[in-house]
Amino acid sequence: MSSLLLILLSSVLVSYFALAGLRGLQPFFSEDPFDSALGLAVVTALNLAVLAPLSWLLDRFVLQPLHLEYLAALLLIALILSLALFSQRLLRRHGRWLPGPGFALLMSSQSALLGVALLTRLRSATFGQSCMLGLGAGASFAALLLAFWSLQSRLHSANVPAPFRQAPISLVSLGIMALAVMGFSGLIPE
Amino acid sequence: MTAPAMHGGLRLAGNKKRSTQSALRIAAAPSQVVLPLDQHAGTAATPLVQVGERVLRGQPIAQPQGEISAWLHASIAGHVSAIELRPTPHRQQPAPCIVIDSDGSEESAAHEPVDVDRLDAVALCEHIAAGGMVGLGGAVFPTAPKLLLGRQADEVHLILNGAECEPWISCDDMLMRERAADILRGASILCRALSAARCSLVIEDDKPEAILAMQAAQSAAHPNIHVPNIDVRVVPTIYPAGGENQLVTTVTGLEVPSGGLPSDIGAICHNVGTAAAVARWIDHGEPLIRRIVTVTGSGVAEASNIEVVLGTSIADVIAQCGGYSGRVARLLMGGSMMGRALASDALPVVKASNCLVVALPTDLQPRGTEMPCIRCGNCSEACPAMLLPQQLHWFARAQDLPALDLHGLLDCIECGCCDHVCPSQIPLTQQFRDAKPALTAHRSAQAAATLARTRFEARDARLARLESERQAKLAERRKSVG
Amino acid sequence: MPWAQEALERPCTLVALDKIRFILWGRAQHDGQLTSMSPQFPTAAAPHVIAPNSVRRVMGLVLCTLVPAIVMHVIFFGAGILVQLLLGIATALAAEAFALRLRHRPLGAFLSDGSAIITGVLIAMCLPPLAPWWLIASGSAFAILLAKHLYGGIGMNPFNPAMVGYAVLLVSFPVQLTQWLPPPLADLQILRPSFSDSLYTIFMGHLPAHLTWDAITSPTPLNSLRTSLAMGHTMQEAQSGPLFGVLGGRGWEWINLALLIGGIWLLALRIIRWHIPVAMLAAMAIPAAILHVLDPGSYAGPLFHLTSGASMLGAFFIATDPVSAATSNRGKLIYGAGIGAITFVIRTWGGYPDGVAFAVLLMNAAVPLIDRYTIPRIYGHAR
Amino acid sequence: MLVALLVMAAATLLLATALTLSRDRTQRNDKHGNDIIENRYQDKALIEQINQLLPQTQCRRCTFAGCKPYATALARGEADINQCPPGGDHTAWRLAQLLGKAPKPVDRQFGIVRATPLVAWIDEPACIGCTKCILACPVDAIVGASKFMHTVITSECTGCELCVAPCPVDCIVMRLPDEVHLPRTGSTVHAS
Repeated sequence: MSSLLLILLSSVLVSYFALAGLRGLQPFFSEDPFDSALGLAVVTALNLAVLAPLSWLLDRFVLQPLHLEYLAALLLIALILSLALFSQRLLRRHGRWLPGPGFALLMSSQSALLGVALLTRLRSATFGQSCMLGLGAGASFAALLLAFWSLQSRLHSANVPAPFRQAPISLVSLGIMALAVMGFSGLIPE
Repeated sequence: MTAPAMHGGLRLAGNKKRSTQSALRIAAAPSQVVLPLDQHAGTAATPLVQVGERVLRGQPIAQPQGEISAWLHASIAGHVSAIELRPTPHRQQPAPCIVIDSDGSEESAAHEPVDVDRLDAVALCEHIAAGGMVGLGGAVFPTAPKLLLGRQADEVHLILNGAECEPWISCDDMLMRERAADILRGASILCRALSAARCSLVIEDDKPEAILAMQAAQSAAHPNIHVPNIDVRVVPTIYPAGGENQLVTTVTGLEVPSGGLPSDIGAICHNVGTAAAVARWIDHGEPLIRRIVTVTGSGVAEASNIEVVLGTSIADVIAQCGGYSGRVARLLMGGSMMGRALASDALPVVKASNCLVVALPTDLQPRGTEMPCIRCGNCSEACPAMLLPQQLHWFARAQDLPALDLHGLLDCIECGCCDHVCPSQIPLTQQFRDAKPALTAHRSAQAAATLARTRFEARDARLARLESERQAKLAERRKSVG
Repeated sequence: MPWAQEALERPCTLVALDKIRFILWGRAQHDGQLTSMSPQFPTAAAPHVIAPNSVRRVMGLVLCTLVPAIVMHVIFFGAGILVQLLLGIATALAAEAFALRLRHRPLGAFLSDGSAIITGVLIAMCLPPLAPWWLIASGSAFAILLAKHLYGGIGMNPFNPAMVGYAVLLVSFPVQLTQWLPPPLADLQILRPSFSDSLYTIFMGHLPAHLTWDAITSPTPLNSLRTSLAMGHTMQEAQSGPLFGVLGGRGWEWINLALLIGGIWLLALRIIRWHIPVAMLAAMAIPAAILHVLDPGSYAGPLFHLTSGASMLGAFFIATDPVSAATSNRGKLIYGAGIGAITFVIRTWGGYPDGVAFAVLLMNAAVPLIDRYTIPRIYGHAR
Repeated sequence: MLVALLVMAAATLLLATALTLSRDRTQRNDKHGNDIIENRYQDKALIEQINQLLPQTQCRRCTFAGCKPYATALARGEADINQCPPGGDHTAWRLAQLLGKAPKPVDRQFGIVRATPLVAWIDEPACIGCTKCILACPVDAIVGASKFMHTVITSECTGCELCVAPCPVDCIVMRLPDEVHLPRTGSTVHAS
């Protein structure tokens, strides 16, 4: 449980730096940075919720009958990429958030990281469990990302000593969050 | 008689005993008065007199300019010796003032008493305006525009404010004790001007004498004064129960909408002092040229309430109350929560001067060193506007205007409760006062941009339509020719 | 002249330079004497009277309300806690002074505000009384330097410093943190180290020669419960041991009751509000009660949860730390309930015997988000 | 082996479809025959978002025909974020946030604007009623008719100054909004 959460936290860190730091590669066009973070959280959570049952179905009904389990990671990545691109198209047409130049890149790397982390757990799960796993991972990611984002924006007006502003203090905060997440170790046998 | 509880607020030491021990005094007429042209809320009045001109007591010397403004009258008879910028107690910057030197005569301008029953309500409002009436509770909003605004509501509830919640101030208490009949008469006139359906008088429960006096006056009222059925409400002594919005909520149970006025929900608040002044103007033809001022604080020899001619210098008023006794730590106009610290006593008494506190160091609790906010939440518990001052403080530090707007900075009534309870001794009220103009400017810039945008787009559409119509006409002609 | 400057700076415009405000009546009055009047009385912004309250007073009262619990601690677990308290306070103050020096802040005002002392005290109260000196020293130094001063000192830290310090110790030195003494009861045949033995142990880092850890320590009730449940015992069997009292663990139940009294005292002093403790304790007790009713054999009852471990310390003294807690009343309820629920989950199914520290840190991280979504209705705004 | 290849081919096909669909661009020719690529959906919403940030002065200092045209140019990458003097550095910063560009201050080449905005004011006795300013005003804030005196609706004037230059008798000046009701004074200066 805590190792999964730690992986989620690491991808929160990646998202945070993509949202806050990378010029020209931002995932959304939005003037309110919290709105971008919200968009990323919601879209990633939805993607994961779709991805987990889809890859379970793929695994159970295509790969296992054909004894092609070794292709699982590769197919997962193809699936993730196409999901990311589909969601980009959907958002462009109807979305509340406008995907920016970095959207597809971030979304696919994000989902790949999380999807591979889920993959081993999906093998031993039932279909219902795989849905729950996807939903749970997505929701935890969204909650962690939004919490981390709000935490960081609250620090804008804190008297953080100059050498620790921006990235260093983000890493410290993330470290403390990781410490807190350690409390969940042993909750679900790994 | 039970009132719905106000959110937050503080139980403060009233410090009102000392000034209410002696009867109301009348100050001697001064030899010179300084009358600021902008001593009411809204636009400053325009002078009607020239330097050197002789004016009579009660003669109008400046007329209102714009919608929200008020008349100004000479408070003594004499010669206009100057019209110039002078320091005033109610503004940071020097304000234009008319200075009148007394010639010793008691000559008054003739203002005929008016028969209220023969005037219709709007004419009555206009007549009240001509008396230079403004709210005497301290906010000095011109009375007549407020009455006209109130008339737009369907059913008007007149609320007379005798709560006087701020520490030290006791001028309304004294007025209710000594001139209850005037207040009732004024209330009946205001009710008529407003066509009010109901009238309530709110008094805090730390003024039992005033409550008794008002109730006695009501039962002993002269039959030919149409005293409306005033419902006297006794409310617990919690600062700021006398704030306009808090008062309306206490009486009606409704909240004044954000950015709106009490008249939006059919309530009109007037101070008891205003009611008494209106009665004197209507029945005796005396415009607003004097007011009761509470002179108190440990630094004055004889604390008392004293009726002062407007424009008298504060030094003169304090001298008539026995002068200073001790080293003055602060001279306040108003109470200790919202009052203004004056740098000098060479300033005139204005319509807003309800109280002068001559504070010795023992009267003040000095602010300690400011510590960072620990978000203890005392402030949000005390805030009568239900704000989160700790969050506002954080966003004001970060100069985050959208967040300040979201957290309701403009709903802050600057009552000072958050400052009072803050363990970190942060000057929150001052910080909010400083941040408000930036937010207002931000808001109005946004409104202006929206307006300009719609007009630009309308114009663009119109030009495009004209162009296409022109093209269509040309094409038609081409067709008919060819 | 500033306005002439403006005219020059605007290449494409015509500027009206009306200085008309001052010449309305034909006479410009720019009397310098009037504007720059030397003040006769000192002035200040309203309000002029503020309540005699200070951060120091608040922190001092919190320390006072901890005294009953410390007394109980001494009664049941010996005087080791006093040494730990002194060590905790000393290192916290030293770390605070060091950080303030580095950041060029005034030492006096910030050292005497009492917040560093509270951090040291809270960590000391979480540690076993015989824990070696470097444990508490590193814990409180870590708390002050990393969790407090990296974020800008008092008032700025999003995480509760004491819990950061404690969680670091818990993750890094799990063994040392389980070496608790048993309560001094006649039916427990366990040696009690004397005060000098305690001092020796704390400062040397190991026991004096005549004592062994096995002879003097016993697991905490929460710990013993989880081990015996893991061994397949039922709740009744697990709780029949000598460690367990009427409500929770012997000794522990008294400390928790003393903390409850301290907490009610804090409530009466209006230093904390009821929302966080009530929400936290309810979120812990309600699921415990439901599961206990459904399956009394494998789940401990709500009273056991409330009187064990750091429940009361967490509810009244740690979660209520205003700097790192949620702001609005609704937010406080959510925040408290989150801590209670996570603590319950970790205690019941997780790998650590107690989860208050982790729960507090997780909810600390969520506070800005909670605050964002729980802004209370403002006067005059639609419901 | 063959099956594995087939599965991978299917995956590739899926990916290719997604890529094609996600391009969402239409290619067509403009009236001069040049290729223009426009990204319809993205453009419309992005232009709207950019336009929200602009001060709507419509002053053309940015060298475009108004705020919306500037927003369009920004969305297509044909203009830089530092061309709006009335919006100032703050607007430039917000545009940088929105578009993911490095923030920079407004370029002084595009003009300098004072912090307190001015409004146009017509010295009515001098006005000859030529309507040139009415045509120039981008927000229809000047009222009047041919041969009749014109006047500025102060509350709707954005201070764009576009009406100042066309006036043949130089009777329009820029003033502080709270001074427009005052008569013309001798201190009014015409800067070139």
